[in-house]
Amino acid sequence: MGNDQDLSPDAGETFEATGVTIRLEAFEGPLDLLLHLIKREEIDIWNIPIAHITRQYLEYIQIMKDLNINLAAEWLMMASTLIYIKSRMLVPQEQKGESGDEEAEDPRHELVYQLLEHQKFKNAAEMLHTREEVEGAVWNKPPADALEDAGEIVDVSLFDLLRAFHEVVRRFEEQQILEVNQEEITVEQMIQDIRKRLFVHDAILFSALFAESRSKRRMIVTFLALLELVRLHEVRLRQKRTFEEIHILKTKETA
Amino acid sequence: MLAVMEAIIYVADEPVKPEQLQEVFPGETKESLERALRTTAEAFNERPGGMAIREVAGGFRMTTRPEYHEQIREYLKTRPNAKLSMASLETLAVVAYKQPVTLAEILAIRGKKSSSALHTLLEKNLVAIVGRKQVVGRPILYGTSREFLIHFGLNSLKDLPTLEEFAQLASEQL
Amino acid sequence: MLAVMEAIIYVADEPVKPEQLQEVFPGETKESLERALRTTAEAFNERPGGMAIREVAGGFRMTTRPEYHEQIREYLKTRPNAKLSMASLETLAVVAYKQPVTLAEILAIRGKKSSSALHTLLEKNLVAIVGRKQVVGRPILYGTSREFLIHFGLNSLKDLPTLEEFAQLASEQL
Repeated sequence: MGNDQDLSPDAGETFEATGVTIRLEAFEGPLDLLLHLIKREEIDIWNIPIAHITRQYLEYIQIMKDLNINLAAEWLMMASTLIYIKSRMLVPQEQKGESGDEEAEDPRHELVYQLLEHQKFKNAAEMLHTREEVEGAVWNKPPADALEDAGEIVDVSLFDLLRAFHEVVRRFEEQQILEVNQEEITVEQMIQDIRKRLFVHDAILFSALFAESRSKRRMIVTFLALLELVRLHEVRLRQKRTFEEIHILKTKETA
Repeated sequence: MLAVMEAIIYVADEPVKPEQLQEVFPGETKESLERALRTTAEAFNERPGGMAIREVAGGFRMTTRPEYHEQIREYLKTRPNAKLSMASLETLAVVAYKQPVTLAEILAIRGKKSSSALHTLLEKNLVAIVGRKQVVGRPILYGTSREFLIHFGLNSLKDLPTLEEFAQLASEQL
Repeated sequence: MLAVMEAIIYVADEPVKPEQLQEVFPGETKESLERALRTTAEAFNERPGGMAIREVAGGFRMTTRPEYHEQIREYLKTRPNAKLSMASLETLAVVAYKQPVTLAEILAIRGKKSSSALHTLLEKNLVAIVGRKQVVGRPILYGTSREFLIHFGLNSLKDLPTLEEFAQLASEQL
């Protein structure tokens, strides 16, 4: 199974614990592991032996931990879901039905629904994969040199636009840091620098501004520049609560 | 007119739609152009040549016939294109069937973070930003693009098998 | 073999020479390949289609027939032209996210001259003049046009995806 972030070492290792052998494979997410366990043991999805499955699931997680493989939060969330379902299953039937006469819902129901849903999309993904293989077997002629470039419609997506803006801002920031690194900066230059940044960003973090100051002199210059901008009503400082981050914001006049 | 259409389908680097031909053939309706395009394709595909005209993403497009795949690859000396990973394909399947859909909704269905897979799909232009959901936080809605149809050789989203078919398959598998 | 040759001539971006096909058809001589190429061309050119295979610069190449050039030119004019240049796209992004904005401000953010890119965007109607800034010299202020919103399928500028949302998508990639 191909995946973006490989969780496991070489697939194919096996381990034994409490009499069960699990082939150690990379599972993309907890649902994939559960589906694998259910299929391998030919478990009836409508009657999952939850204690058994939970034990195997926790063992897998333990091994991943032993191998120092970082598991994403969803793995631990699924573990607690399984443990929760297991505990609910232990509550005697009579107690469950007490409040109403309708049949109490099986605590496993939600999970079963999720597993079926997941399997459904895995099947759809397989179908797309097959189609991709087939389409990969046809070729197009190389694009012709455009005869004319007079077209008025452009072929750019919103994502392209956002990515371009991200690139511009990233370059701008690199440039600012380069300029700011000249330690002999004056208060006037620093004022200009803060103005420029506030033009690109709607707010700057106070801490971020000071983090760039390597010398005490720079810190003082930064501080004086900020005071001057506040005096000119070009910026205002905002802190939601004591000890929280201070934001430097543009005032209406400069916006 | 058929020979001209064939030539246009040949030079176009994307599927040719009937409405795009209205400036080339003034006075023709969209319907008559579509009929003519279809006749062109049928006539072209009757002969046992190396290419075919196919209907993809609502237009007509010329490609090589799949059976000559190996020899063409040998001639062009290319390696097989990088195929999408399973994570990307699963994410794409969710987008295709649940569109318009938010990142949080994809996460709920897949049971795992999907932002990097989605990022890949956006970069490959298979998925596009299609709007914002009118709920708190106004999250971005994603949908499949025209490129998606072309990449998977679909004429429209209706050509996809229904989700019910996969649901049935899933209950048989489990 | 003729259908394969036809397909290869179609995908090749330069005239196909017999000797280039020896790896595709091992065991064939240069002479027999040349004969086969010529037969492929003759068979292809017999039918009254929109394209022809011609012998050019010692190789075989597929082209449209010259009699359809006017219509093809007409068609190519209507299709979306190639992507915006990086300079135009970046300039458009700055205008979109920072409007209303002056040329000098665009220069300050991009760190590059942007006047010709801005000119292109004005021509393509994606950017419009929205006023003058009330400072010395009263420089022109630019903003995005209604066509911009239509092109990107946006209801309003508030629907533009934000940098934070971009970071969220990219964040999972370690």
